[in-house]
Amino acid sequence: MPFIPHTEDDVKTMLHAIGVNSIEDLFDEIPQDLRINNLNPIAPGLTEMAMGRDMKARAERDAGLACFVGAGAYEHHIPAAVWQITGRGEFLTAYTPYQAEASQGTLQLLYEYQSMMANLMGLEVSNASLYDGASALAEAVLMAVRANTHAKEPRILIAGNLHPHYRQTIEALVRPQGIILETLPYNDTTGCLETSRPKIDNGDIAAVVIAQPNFFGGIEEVDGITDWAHQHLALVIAVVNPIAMALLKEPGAWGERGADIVCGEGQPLGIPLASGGPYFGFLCTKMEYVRQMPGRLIGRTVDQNGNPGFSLTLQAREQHIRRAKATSNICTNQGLAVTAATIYMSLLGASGLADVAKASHDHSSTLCKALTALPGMRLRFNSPCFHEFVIECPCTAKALIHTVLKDNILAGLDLSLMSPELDRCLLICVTETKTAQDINAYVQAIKRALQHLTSSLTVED
Amino acid sequence: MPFIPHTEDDVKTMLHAIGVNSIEDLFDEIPQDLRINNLNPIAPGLTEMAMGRDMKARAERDAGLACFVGAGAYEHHIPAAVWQITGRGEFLTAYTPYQAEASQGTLQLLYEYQSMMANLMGLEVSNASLYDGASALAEAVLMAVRANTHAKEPRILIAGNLHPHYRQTIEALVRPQGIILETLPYNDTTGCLETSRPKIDNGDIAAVVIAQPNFFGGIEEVDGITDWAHQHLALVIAVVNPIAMALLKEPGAWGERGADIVCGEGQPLGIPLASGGPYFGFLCTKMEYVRQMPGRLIGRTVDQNGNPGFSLTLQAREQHIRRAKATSNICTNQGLAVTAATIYMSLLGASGLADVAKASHDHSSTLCKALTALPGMRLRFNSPCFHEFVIECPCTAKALIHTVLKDNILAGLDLSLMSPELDRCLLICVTETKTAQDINAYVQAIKRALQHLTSSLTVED
Amino acid sequence: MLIFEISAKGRKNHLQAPRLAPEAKDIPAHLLRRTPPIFPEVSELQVVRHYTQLSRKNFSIDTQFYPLGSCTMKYNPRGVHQLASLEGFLQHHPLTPISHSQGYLQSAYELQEILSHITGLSAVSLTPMAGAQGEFAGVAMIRAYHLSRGDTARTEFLVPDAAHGTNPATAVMCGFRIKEIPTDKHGDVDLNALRAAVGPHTAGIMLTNPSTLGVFERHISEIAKTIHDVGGLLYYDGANLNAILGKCRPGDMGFDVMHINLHKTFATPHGGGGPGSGPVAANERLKPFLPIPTVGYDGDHYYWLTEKDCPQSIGRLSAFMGNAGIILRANIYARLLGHEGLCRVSEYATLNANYLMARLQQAGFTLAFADRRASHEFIITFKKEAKTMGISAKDIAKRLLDYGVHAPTTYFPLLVPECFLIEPTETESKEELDNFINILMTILKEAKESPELVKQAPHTLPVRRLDDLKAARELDLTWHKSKKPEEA
Amino acid sequence: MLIFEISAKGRKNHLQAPRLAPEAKDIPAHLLRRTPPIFPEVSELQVVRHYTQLSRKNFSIDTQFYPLGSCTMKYNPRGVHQLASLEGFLQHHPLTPISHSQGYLQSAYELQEILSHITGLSAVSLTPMAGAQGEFAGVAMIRAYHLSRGDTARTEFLVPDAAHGTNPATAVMCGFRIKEIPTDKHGDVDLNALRAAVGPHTAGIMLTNPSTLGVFERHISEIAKTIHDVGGLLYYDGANLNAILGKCRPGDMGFDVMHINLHKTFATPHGGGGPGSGPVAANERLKPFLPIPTVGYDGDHYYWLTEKDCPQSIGRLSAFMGNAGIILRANIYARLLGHEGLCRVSEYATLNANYLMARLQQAGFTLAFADRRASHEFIITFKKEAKTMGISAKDIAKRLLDYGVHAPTTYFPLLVPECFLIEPTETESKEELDNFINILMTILKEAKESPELVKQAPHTLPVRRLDDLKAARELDLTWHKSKKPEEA
Ligand SMILES: Cc1ncc(COP(=O)(O)O)c(C=O)c1O
Ligand SMILES: Cc1ncc(COP(=O)(O)O)c(C=O)c1O
Repeated sequence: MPFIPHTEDDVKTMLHAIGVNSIEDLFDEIPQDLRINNLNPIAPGLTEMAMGRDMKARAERDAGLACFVGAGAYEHHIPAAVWQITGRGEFLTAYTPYQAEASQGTLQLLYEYQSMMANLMGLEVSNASLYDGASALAEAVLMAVRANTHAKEPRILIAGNLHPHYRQTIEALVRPQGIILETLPYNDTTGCLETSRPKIDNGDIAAVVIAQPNFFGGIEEVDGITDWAHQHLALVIAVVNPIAMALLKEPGAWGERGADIVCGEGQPLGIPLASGGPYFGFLCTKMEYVRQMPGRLIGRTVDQNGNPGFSLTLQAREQHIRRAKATSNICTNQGLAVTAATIYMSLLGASGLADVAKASHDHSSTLCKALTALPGMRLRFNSPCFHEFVIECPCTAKALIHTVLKDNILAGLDLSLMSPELDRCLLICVTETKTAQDINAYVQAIKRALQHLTSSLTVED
Repeated sequence: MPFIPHTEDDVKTMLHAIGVNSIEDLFDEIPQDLRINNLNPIAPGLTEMAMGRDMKARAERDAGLACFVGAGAYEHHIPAAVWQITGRGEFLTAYTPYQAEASQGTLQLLYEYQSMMANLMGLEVSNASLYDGASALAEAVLMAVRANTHAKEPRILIAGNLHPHYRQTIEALVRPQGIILETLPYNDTTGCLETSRPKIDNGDIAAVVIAQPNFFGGIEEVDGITDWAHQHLALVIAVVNPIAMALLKEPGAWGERGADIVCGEGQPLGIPLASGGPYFGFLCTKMEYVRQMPGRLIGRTVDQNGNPGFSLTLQAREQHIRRAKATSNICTNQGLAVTAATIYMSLLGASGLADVAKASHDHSSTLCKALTALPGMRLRFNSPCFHEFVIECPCTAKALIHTVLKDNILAGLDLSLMSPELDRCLLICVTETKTAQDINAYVQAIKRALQHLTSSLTVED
Repeated sequence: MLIFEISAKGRKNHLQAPRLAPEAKDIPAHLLRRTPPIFPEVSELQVVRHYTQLSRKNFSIDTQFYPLGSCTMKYNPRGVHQLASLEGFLQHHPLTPISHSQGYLQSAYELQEILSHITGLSAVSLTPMAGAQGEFAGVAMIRAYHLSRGDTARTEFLVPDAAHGTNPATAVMCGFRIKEIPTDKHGDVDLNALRAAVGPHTAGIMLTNPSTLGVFERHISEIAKTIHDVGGLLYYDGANLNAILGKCRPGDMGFDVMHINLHKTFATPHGGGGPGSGPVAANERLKPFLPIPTVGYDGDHYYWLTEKDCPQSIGRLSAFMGNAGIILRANIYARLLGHEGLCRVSEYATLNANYLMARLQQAGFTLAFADRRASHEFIITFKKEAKTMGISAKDIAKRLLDYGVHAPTTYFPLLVPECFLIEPTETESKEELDNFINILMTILKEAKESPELVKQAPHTLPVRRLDDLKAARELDLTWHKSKKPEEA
Repeated sequence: MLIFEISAKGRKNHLQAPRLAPEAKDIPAHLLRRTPPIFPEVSELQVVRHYTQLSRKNFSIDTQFYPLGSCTMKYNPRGVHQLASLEGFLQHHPLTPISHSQGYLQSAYELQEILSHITGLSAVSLTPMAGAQGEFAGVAMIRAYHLSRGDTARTEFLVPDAAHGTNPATAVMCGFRIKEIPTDKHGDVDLNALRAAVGPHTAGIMLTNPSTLGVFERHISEIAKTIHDVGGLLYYDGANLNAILGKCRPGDMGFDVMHINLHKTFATPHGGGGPGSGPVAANERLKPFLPIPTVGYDGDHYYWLTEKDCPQSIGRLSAFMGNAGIILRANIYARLLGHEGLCRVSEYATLNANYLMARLQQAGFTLAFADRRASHEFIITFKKEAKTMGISAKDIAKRLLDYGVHAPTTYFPLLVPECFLIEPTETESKEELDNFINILMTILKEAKESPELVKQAPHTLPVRRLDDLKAARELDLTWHKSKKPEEA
C-alpha cells in the first residue's frame, strides 16, 4: 500500500490489541447517516513512473519562455548550493521548532536570517517570515494600527503606485477590522508619489505605506515622505525589494528617523518563480514595536549549562498562547523559503548582492535605451528606475505581448492590469540573468512585432 | 576567488608564518627550466549562471529521444528517493571508508549491499563494487585464473554471444598477463550457445564465461553448460543482468554446483543511463574463493565495547597493503553508484524487482509481436528472450534507425557493431518505462519508415 | 558558531555574483545606500558546511518518529518533491499568459476538484497560504455573506474551548467577538452551553471534527442544526481531515465552509515551519465569496477566475495565487494515491492511533478520554505523574528527545492538564509504534527510579534545556558585530 | 540496526514497481528463479529514514575538514553536481547516434583539450574509470609501444619505494616485474640506485611528482634522461597534479604518459569510494596506443574515434566510455575556474600546506622532511611520540575524529614510520587550518597528561575502535536471516 507500511499480520495483531474486528469498527462513532464508503469520483492512483511522465509533460508545456516580467516576482540566478542544502530532509521535513532542543538547526538558521534581514533593511528586528509580500504588508498595516498610539482613527495612506495585487490583498485582509484605506496619489509624469502632499493633522493618519521601488520600477524620494509622515505622527511602512536594498538607501536610513516597519517579498533572495509560490514575506521593525510584531521570533539564550542556544521567543504575541488577543492568526509560515534565502544571502554576501542589483539595473537600462530608440516606443515615466520600467507602445501592450510570445519571449506585463488607461503600457523587468544576446533577441522580436502590428490592422488594436 | 576562501590578510599572515614573501616563492624547488607561468590556452572562467545556460543548452541538445536501445545499459524507472538520499553530502563527499569509526554510514550500507547482491545472485559473497560490468568481467577472468588450481594453462572460453564491448574489454585488460581467450560459438538459429560443445580435457580450460541473457537478449540453457564446465574442472563465470535475476534462475543455482563467479553491470539497479557512466560492476563468488576476489570487502565486527560495527576487511588482497601481489590494482571504485543501487533494491524489494523484470519482459514481447507482424520484419533468433530481442529488417538497421530518429525514436542498436553480416539486424530493448502508447508510436514510426525505405531506393541500402 | 563568526573581510564567492556590475550612475546619490549591510563573508564550502551541520541539529520525519498531535507529520514522498521541482514549473512566472500556463493550471484545477469530492463541498479556492489564512478566508466569507444580506447584527463567533489558537485569533481578525463554548466530559461540545450561547448575534461557529481532543464530535448534526436555526454558519477547521478521508465529509455534516491543510493531510513537507497551504472549500451558499483567483475550465482550456468573474469575492489574499508549489505537490500526492489510497490514509492513521492508545492504556498511562475511540490522534495526561512524582509532561517530552523520538504535542489542547496529544499518522510502522511504547515505559520507570534524569533531560542533544525566560527578558534577536564570539 | 532487521514479510512500495506485471509464460520453467532473493521488505519512509540516518554516521567534506593526504579532499562545487545532473544528460543512452550526442561529445572533447594543455601532453583518452585504471592504460600503452617496435626484452618496471600501492599492482597487471627504487634522505629518488637499476630490460618507470612524500622531485630531468637513455619510458602518476597546475607540466618534465584523477584535481565528489575518473594523456610517441573511444572534432561535429580509427590502441577499458558523468563534472569545474582559477588551485593548495607545515613545526611536531618545501601536502611523524609515550599515529588519528576532524592519511607512504600525510587543499580557510593546529596541540597535551584518552579514542563516534582482526578472522560479509537481531 503506497506509503503505508502495514502488513496483513500487523493489522491483525493491532486490531486484536485494540479489541475490534476490523478497521471499519474504528469509525463506529461517526453517525451512520454521515458515513460515505469511498471516494470513487477521484481517479485511481498512478505509479511514480506514470506520474513522472505526466508531470514532465505538464512542466514542459509551461516552459521555454524568456521571461521579462517582474511585477513582484523576479528571476535571479539561484546558486545550486541553495536548494541542495535547503532540500536536506532535516530542513525539509521538520515541523515548526516547538521543541527547541531538537530544532537548533532551524532555530539558529532563523536567528541568522533575522540578523541579515534586519541589517539589510537597516532596522533592529526581523521576524522569521510571513506568507508573502502582499500579506506581510497587510500584517504591517494591522501592526501599525496597534503600534501607533497617537492615531485617532485606524486610517492608512497607501501609495497609489503600489502593486495593485498588494492593494487588493490589504483590502481583503484588513477591512474586516474597520481600517480605513486611502490613496496617496502618484504623479503621472514621474510615476512617483506627488511631491505636493495632502494636508493632514497630527493623528489623522496611523501610517503611510511607501513602495521602493514602486510598481513601475521607479525610485521614490523616500526621505521627504518619511519625514512628512513622522511630522504628522504617522508611522512609515516601507514595502521594498530586498535585492534593491543592496543598492538603494535602506529604510532604516530614510529621512530623519527611518521607516518604522519594513516589509516585502523575499522571493528575489534565492526563491524560484514557481508560478507564484511558495515565496515568503519579511517584516522588520524598530525594537520599540517588537511586541506588536506578527509572526515568529527567534531569540538567542543559554541552556542550563550556560551554553548558547536558540528558541522561539515572545510567544505571548502569538495565537497558540494568546489566542483571541494575538498579534496575528499566523501559525505555519514560510520556513523553508527563509532557509533558502538565508543560504542565498550567505553565499552572495553584501557585495554579491550589490553586484546582482547593479547588474540587473545595468541590463534593464540597456534594454530601456534600445527600446526607446524604436519608433513609437517611449518611456512612460521619467523617474530613475530599478531593474523595471514602463514603456508606452504604439499598440496595446496585450497585442505586443501576444505577438512576441511566438518567439518564446514573455515581453512584460500588460499594465491594463493596473488601470484601463495604461493599456498601451508594458512593465518590463530585466535582471542579471539576461545576457546581451537575450536583450538583443528581445529588441529584434519587438521590432518585428511592431512592424507587423502597426502596418496591419490587428484585431486587438 | 572561486572556491578559495583566502582573504588578502590571510595570505599575508600565512606567508609571514612560513617565512616567504610570495606564494610564488613556495614553488622555488621546481627547476626554472620546467616552470610555466600560466594556462592561457584555456578559456577564462565562467560564472555559475553562465555555465548553467551553456550546460542546459547542451543537455537539451542530447535529450528528447524515446530510447529503445539496451545493449548493456538499460532505462528503468528510478524512484526519486534513490538519488535524493544518495546525493546527501555525507554520502557524496566522503572518501573511501579508511577511518571506519568515521564512516559507519557508508560501511553499513556497503555491507547491506553485499548481502542483497550476494543473495540476488545466489552466492555467498559480493565485493563492494568494481568499475563497470565489462571491467568486472575482466577481473573475474583474472580471478578465475588465480582460483582454478586445476588449470594447466590460463585459457578461458568466452561465449560468442557476449556483448562485443565486454569481449574487447577483456582482451585489453587480461592479455598483458598472457591469458588465452577463446570463443564458445553460438548457434545462428537460436542465438544461444551451441548445444554441442567443444571436446576438451580436464584442466584445459580455467573458466567458461556465459552471459545470461546473452547479447541478443536470449536466455541460455545455463544448467547444461555449467555442469559441462565443472565436469572439465573449469570454473564458471556468469555475466548477468541483475534485474533479470529477479525472474531467471540465479547463477548460484545453475547446474549441480552453481556458477563460481558472477559479475555484471549494476546500472539497471537505479543508475541513470548518463551517457554510459558512472555505473558499477558487481562481482560475487563462493566463500572458498573470497581471498582471490578483487576489490573492497566490508565485514561486520565489533568495537571495543562489543557493539557491532563495520570495517574494510581482507585488505591484504588489496594494492594499498599487498602492492605488487594484490588481487587487482583497483583502488577508487564506484561507491556512490552502489549507494544508489542499495537504496533502489531496498525500495523495490524482491517482489518489486520481479515486477520490473516481468513488466519489461511483457512490454518487449508486445513490441516484438507487433514488429514481426510487419511485412519483411522477422525475429532473427528463436530462443526465449528477456526484455531485448533481435529483428531482421528488409533494409539495413542503420537506415531504419536514422529514419525513425526524425520521430524522436531511438529504434535500437545496429548489430553491424557485432559483426558486418548482422547489418540488417536491430537489437531492441523495451523495459517497464515504455507505455502501450510508446510501443504503438514506435510501431507506427517503423511502419512509415519501412514504406519509405523499401519503396524508394535509399542511399544506404 | 554563527555564520557571522566565520566571516572574514573581503571573502567572496565570485562565481555566484554576476561578472559585470557597473555602478548605477543614473540614480541620484542621496537615494543610494551608503554602508553595506553586515552579511557574512564566507566561502561556498563554509556555507555548505555550516548549513549542512546546522541541519543535522534538527529532528525531522526523515530521521525520527515525530508523533506531533494535530500536525500530521507523515512521510513526505520524495517523488512528489522531485516532480514539483521540475525546471519547467520552477521557472514559470506567475503572470505568464494562460496559453503558457496550462500545465500548472490543470494541476490546480484538478486539485480543486479532488478537494471538492473529499470535503463534500461544491467549490474550492486554493489561494490561502496556510491553515490560518484558510480560516481567515472562510470566516471572512461568512462575514461577507451576512453583510451581503444586510444582516449586520451578527457580531459573535462561537469557538469551543478545545479549539486551536488560530480559530479565535482568526475570528478576531475578521472583526468578530468570541464566545467560548465548553467541552463536556466525553470530549464533545457541551450542547446545552451551545444552545445557551447562540442567538441573533451569532455569525457562526468554528469547529474541528474530529476535535483537537482526538475524538469525533458525535452531535455534529445537532450542532449544525442549532447554528443554522439561528441563522449562523459553520466553519470547519480541516486540520484533522486526515482522520476522515473517505469516511465522512464536512459538507455532509452541515459545514458551510472549511480549509484543508495540504501540509498535513496531503503530505507536503513542513519545512521547519512552512510553507503550507490552506485551500478553502465552500458550499453553494458561500461559493460566490471565495477568495480569488481560482481556476476554471471550459473543457478545452484552463483559465483564471478573478475579481471580474467573482464580484462578491472577499478578494485577494496574496500577490499571486498562494503557495503554488505546495498546490502542485498536493495534486501529485493525491493522484499518486488515487481514491483507494486516499481512503486508506484515514483507515491506517486511525488504526495506528487506536493501537497506540490501547497499548499505552494497558501499560498504565492515563487516557484523557478512555471511553472514546481515538480518531487519528488521542490524548494522554501526566496529571497523576505530575502530582505523585513531580514529573511534568514537558519533562517526559524532553526525555523522549534523548531516545531519538520527537515529543508529541504538549500542553495542547489547554483543557487537559499535563497532556500529550499523540498523532502517529498512517506512514509509521507497527515496529516504530512499539518502539515508542517501550521508550515511554522506560521513561516512566526512570521517572520513578531516577527522576532527575527525566527532569534534567535532554542530555544527548546539541543543547541542554533552554532558558526561555531569559530569551524573552533579555531579547537577543539579531547578531551584532560587537558581541563576542564566545557568546555564540 | 540493519535494513533487513526492519523488514516485515509482505511489505511493498507499490508505487515504485510497475502495475502490470504478468507472469513470463514463454520462458521455460527450468530457466526461472524458484525462490526470490532475500531483500528487505520495507516502506519508502523506512528506506529514507534508514539511509538518511546512516549517512549521518559519515564524515565528509560537506561536514568536516578532511585533510586526507594524497586524496585531495577539496570542496565539490554544488553547481557542478547540479548541471551534470540535468535530465538531458542523465537520460542519454551511451549508444545514441552522434547526431543526438553533440552536447556530451563537445564536453568530453573540451576536457581532452584542457587536460592536454595542463599536462603538456598531446592527446588524451578519458575512458579510464579511476586513477588505477589510468595507470593500467598508461603502462599497457608503454608495453604496446615496446612490442610494436619488436622490443620484447623490456620486462621490468621501476617503481620508487614511496609509490602508491596501485603503481606496483598496475605494473604487475600489465605483465611486468617490479624493481623498487629507494628514496634518499631528502625525499628524492636515489639517483645512484636508479642508475644501477636501469638497463635493457627497463620498460619504464612510474613516478609521482610531487611525490607521495609531499616534495617536488628536483632531479626529474635527470631521471627522465636516465630512463630514456636506456630506451625506457616514463609514466606519471597524476594523483598529485593539484600541486602544480599552471606551474609546471609532466610533459615538460619528460613524462611520456600519465593519468589525471578527476576526482582529486578536478573536484568531483569521492562518493564514499568512487566513482572517480582517470583520463590518460600521452605524448606523440604514445598517442597511437591510447585506449578507445576518444572524441574527435572536425570543426563542425564531434564524433567518436574507435578501433577503426586507432588500430594501435590498447583497446577498450569499459563497456562504453568510462565514467561519463564524472567527465562532465570535470569539464564544468575546469570551465568555471578558467585558466586563472586553475592556476590559483596549486597556489593556494601549496600555501595552505606550507602554512600548516610551518605552524606545526613551530608547535613541536616532527616533520619528515624539514629541509624541504611542502608541495600541496607534507608529512609529520609521531615516531618520537610512539617511543616516548606509546602513542601511535593511529591513536592520534582516532582522537582527531573525536574533535570532528577527519584524520590525515596514516601509515602511508610506508617508509616514514608513524606518519601523517596531511593535505589541506586550497578550499579550506585559514580558520579551519588554525583550528586543526589547535586540536593537534590539544591532543599532544592529552597524550602526555591522560594517554588513555588518546589510546582509547574515539569516544564520541557511533562506534568505538573496531576489531579489525575479528573482522578478518571471523568473516561476516553478508547478513543471514538466522543471525539474531541483537548481533547487529
Ligand atoms: C487544529 C488546527 N487548526 C489550525 C491550524 C493552523 O494551520 P496552519 O499552521 O497551517 O496555519 C493547526 C496547525 O497546527 C491546527 O492543528
Ligand atoms: C598517489 C596515488 N596514486 C594512485 C592513486 C589511485 O587512484 P584511484 O584511487 O583513482 O584509482 C591514488 C589514490 O588514492 C594515489 O593517491
